Amino acid sequence: MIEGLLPELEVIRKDFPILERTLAGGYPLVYLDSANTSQKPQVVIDTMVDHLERHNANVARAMHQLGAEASEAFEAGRDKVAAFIKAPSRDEVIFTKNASEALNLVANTLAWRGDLQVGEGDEVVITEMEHHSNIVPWQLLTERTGATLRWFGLTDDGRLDLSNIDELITERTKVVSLTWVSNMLGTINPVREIADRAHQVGAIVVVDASQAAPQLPVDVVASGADVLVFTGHKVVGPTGIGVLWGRREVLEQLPPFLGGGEMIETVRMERSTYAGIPHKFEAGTPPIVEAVGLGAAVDYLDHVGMDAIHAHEQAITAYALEGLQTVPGLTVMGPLDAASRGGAISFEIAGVHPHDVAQVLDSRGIAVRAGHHCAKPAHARFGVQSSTRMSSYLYTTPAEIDALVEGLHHTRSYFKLDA
Amino acid sequence: MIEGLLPELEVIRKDFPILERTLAGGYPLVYLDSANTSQKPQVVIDTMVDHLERHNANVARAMHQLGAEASEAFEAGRDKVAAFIKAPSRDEVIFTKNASEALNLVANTLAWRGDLQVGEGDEVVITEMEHHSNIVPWQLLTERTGATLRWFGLTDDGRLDLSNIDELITERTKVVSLTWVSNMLGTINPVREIADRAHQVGAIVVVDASQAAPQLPVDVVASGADVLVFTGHKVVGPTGIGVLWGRREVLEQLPPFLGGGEMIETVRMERSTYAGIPHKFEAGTPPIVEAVGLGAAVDYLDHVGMDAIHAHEQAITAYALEGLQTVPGLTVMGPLDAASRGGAISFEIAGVHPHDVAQVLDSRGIAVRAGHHCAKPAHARFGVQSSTRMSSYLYTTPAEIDALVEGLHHTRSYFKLDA
Amino acid sequence: MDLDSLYQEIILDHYKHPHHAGLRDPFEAEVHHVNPTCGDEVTLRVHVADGVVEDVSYDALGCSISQASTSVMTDLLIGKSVDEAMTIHQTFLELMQGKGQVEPDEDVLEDGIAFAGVAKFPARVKCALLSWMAWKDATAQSLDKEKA
Amino acid sequence: MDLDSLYQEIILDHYKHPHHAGLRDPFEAEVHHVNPTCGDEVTLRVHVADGVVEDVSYDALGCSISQASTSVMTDLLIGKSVDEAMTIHQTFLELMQGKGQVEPDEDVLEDGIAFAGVAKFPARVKCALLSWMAWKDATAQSLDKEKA
Ligand SMILES: Cc1ncc(COP(=O)(O)O)c(C=O)c1O
Ligand SMILES: Cc1ncc(COP(=O)(O)O)c(C=O)c1O
Repeated sequence: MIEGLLPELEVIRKDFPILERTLAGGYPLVYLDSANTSQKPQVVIDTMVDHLERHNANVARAMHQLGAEASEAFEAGRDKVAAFIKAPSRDEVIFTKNASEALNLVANTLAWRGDLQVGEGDEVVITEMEHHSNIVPWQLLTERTGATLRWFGLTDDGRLDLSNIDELITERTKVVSLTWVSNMLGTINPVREIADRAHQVGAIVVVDASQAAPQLPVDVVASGADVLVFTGHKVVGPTGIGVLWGRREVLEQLPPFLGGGEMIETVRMERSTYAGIPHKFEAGTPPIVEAVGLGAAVDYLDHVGMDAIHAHEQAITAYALEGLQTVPGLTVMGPLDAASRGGAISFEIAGVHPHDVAQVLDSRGIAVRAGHHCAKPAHARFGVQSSTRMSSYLYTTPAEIDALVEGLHHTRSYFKLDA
Repeated sequence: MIEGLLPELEVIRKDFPILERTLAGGYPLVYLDSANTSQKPQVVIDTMVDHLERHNANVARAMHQLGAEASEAFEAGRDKVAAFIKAPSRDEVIFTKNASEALNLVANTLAWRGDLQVGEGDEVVITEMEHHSNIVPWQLLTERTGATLRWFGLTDDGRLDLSNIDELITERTKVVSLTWVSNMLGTINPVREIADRAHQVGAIVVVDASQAAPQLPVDVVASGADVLVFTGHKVVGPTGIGVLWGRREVLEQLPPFLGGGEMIETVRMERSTYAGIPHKFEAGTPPIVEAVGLGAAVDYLDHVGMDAIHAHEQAITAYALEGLQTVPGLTVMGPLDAASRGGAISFEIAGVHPHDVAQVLDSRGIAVRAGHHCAKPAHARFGVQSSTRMSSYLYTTPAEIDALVEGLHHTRSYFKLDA
Repeated sequence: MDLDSLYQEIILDHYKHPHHAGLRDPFEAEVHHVNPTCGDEVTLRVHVADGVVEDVSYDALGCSISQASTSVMTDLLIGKSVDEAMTIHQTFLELMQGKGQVEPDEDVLEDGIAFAGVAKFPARVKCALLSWMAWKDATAQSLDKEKA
Repeated sequence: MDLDSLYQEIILDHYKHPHHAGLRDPFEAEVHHVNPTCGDEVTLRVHVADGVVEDVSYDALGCSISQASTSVMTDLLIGKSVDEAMTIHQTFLELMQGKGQVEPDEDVLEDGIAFAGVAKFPARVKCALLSWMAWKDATAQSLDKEKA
């Protein structure tokens, strides 16, 4: 018996209808692609269905009974998310369409007139292990404003290289944006330590918690972030919704992003004034049924317990790291001790391209991801163009890891690597 | 028997589970707020559930069987939408989070370096009957770039005042953006005529089809638009998804909007290059289950037939305009002949505030909207601050209109207007 | 939906015949508040002297609930000390946010108790609070000014 | 999932021992294509003279399917007239986009018929087409240059 596993794993698996699927050749689904998107428990699906079948209406603006029910359900989603990340105020929780929009919201609005405007001579600091969604928005911002983009490099074992932090984070730094947990290397970064350093120079700190929120208990204040984002579909919620949490002060200093709908206070043809947060950043009809589903999702995770989920992920990750070591020619990228990493493990197998690895695994019902995982620079750093990634979640069993490892041995023999 | 009604209206109503709802006091739901958001047929809900329970995975990037199924279902949504609006190419169909984001995408990117960049001395022309979502983005663009915002006024009967078109649309005009059907006045605008004029001066034409797409057969090319947007939740689809169609040439000229995820061709820390359309404008995980639901929604509408739906709307609207005239002190805003308008009817009742009208109607299960309907300038034009709006759709029956009219008579007596 | 619990006679009376309507001099602060959802607006002035609410004058556009609430508020606050007025404000706020579970105190709220029913209609609570929020804002501004 | 229909021996042979690999002079056009989804890349040069594909040279990074496809392509195209090569290109494209329903023509495609199975794996079609698309692009550029 592996320590740390969720005690009622079989009960939890029953909550996820897709895990009953069988695939081509009669293989049961072994879903090891949760860092890409998570599966959805029945309660999330049912809550969304009930909303659509019984309570559907537009929110905020509708004064009728359905409108009141829909608004209440939607805003309850906000309350649940606020509780999930321990936000000091529910108004600091803004719904976007995904994590990428949330990051772009910040980067895009920093280009415009306002207290936090970024311009020539200013610097933005990111890291070499970011997801493209935390690189490209800052490239666009710095290219468009004449500011400079800088970044932390990586050590050989896949951690942030903080040795030159004092050269990187200086009086010129206006923003430091980094991922909490890497979606490729699995590395858990010392977010608080970096945030403290950034605050000393007056920079704002943006934390990409897309991979952290599914796996770790999140406390936005304790994290040191000024802005923290994550995405609904990776926390057993639906697509079409992301979360941007920001300190009130910072959100109030940012100019509006998208204009229209309910983000206004008053509109005249000549000029408009804007609503307070969160509405200021929620132009147009929000993701209503998605917020309802996301509320059910974080409730579900809270019910299982984020500490327990974290322990489960670590136990599975440790078990997987062990199993992967039995495969000849396999190299894991990123830290090798499970305690300092999240549940995504990217690896290479000498002599087989990642696509071919994924293809052979898929023929046995095992779903992993192959490619650059939207982290090309991190791959380039390790001199590879792509990798195979397995990623677990609260429904992952040791038996599934066994199937993966066996599948990898089979892959090697399929491609006659020992011949 | 009223001519033009959908022949199988009772069958259609059975497709919408929420129409079985009873509300406080045992009243059956009379949903006359479809211009705000439409109700969802069972087939849309079931298609989404099936996707979540059996085919959920991330798209594009996933090479496993679930990933292939999810990608196919998602891209089939794009094909269906392309067919629904007769887009010359599926690649010209971009999924956004709602119509508001689609409008902002265009307005926001026009601020940046590119062939279509808007700057000082340039003019953007809108109209006084726009939804806030087609006003505020252009205010932000013109304020931020030093360009000038101009607009068409309205005639007393709620149509565009085209008398000064030659003064408004000039060589300085870079963009003309207007609604096809007004969400407040119901007016159907001569989009093609205005587009032709705009094209003579080399301006691009943006058409807000948020109220048109649910009600009229849309042919993007015939409309004269360079860009046309609408929103999923008003065409019996889910929230969390909107559509931006653009002519390939125009879309290729616009710089990227949101950066990250799959919108890239290649990413290096120093610089990135971008994917072609549609992906260039779809940063991050797209609204997957929403696209699947939207595909089912437009299929449903196509199956009923947009011509038939349009005829139904016109029949119901004519019937409603007639009924409303029996209410003393009631004034309809906008055109009075059903043939030249959509299915949203805003009105005032002398002596009762719109909120109070809506409240009394709600106590009888009748859901209408009261307020400015995100069209403050149009209200200001008619010297009112708010109005009551009824809006019908393919499931609306003449009996529901009767209930509304009776409810309005009751409202007047409740507030003792004849005393 | 008990409509009559929302539209009490007192509310309809104040709506038809609002008290203290119009904008008057002197005043130390003027604010303009809107309910972004529905567009209801109020322009409101306060005249505070020696810690007493000497006058509250207004120009308001809105529904019966928001109009009546403004009228009742002026009845309640004019002539009171700022401290007393703030207490009344707080009591009214609690009534409105009580989801219909709070028993209104007639000694403090007088005609304001008629709004107890409004608290059961979440969409209308904003209407009832519009001018109260404006008054608080204006009063805070006038006190700031005094200090400066 | 019939893996063997995807990974034909011919494909694995070309993967392990690619033909015509490396970048060579002379060339009229060089292009760089990537598959944004997975990051597979190819840099490809064409040398066209008197309407004949004299050389196709390349530097490619990618999976077995994309590597083998590049190798097979060079075998098929080098030495053909540009017109013939375009016809072969079109035939291969139709095979790949045929969802496994198209019967491959061995006379035209030679080793390329081994890719018939790839057409049944939608996610891999892009891999097989990467260098073919690059070749078409490069050839179009070289012809444009010639005209200019
Ligand atoms: C004419 C018009 N334009 C734009 C919109 C905005 O749509 P959404 O709120 O879905 O962004 C609406 C609906 O609210 C509308 O009626
Ligand atoms: C670390 C990280 N950041 C950002 C994202 C982007 O999330 P989304 O695609 O939902 O916008 C992802 C997931 O794809 C991620 O893993």
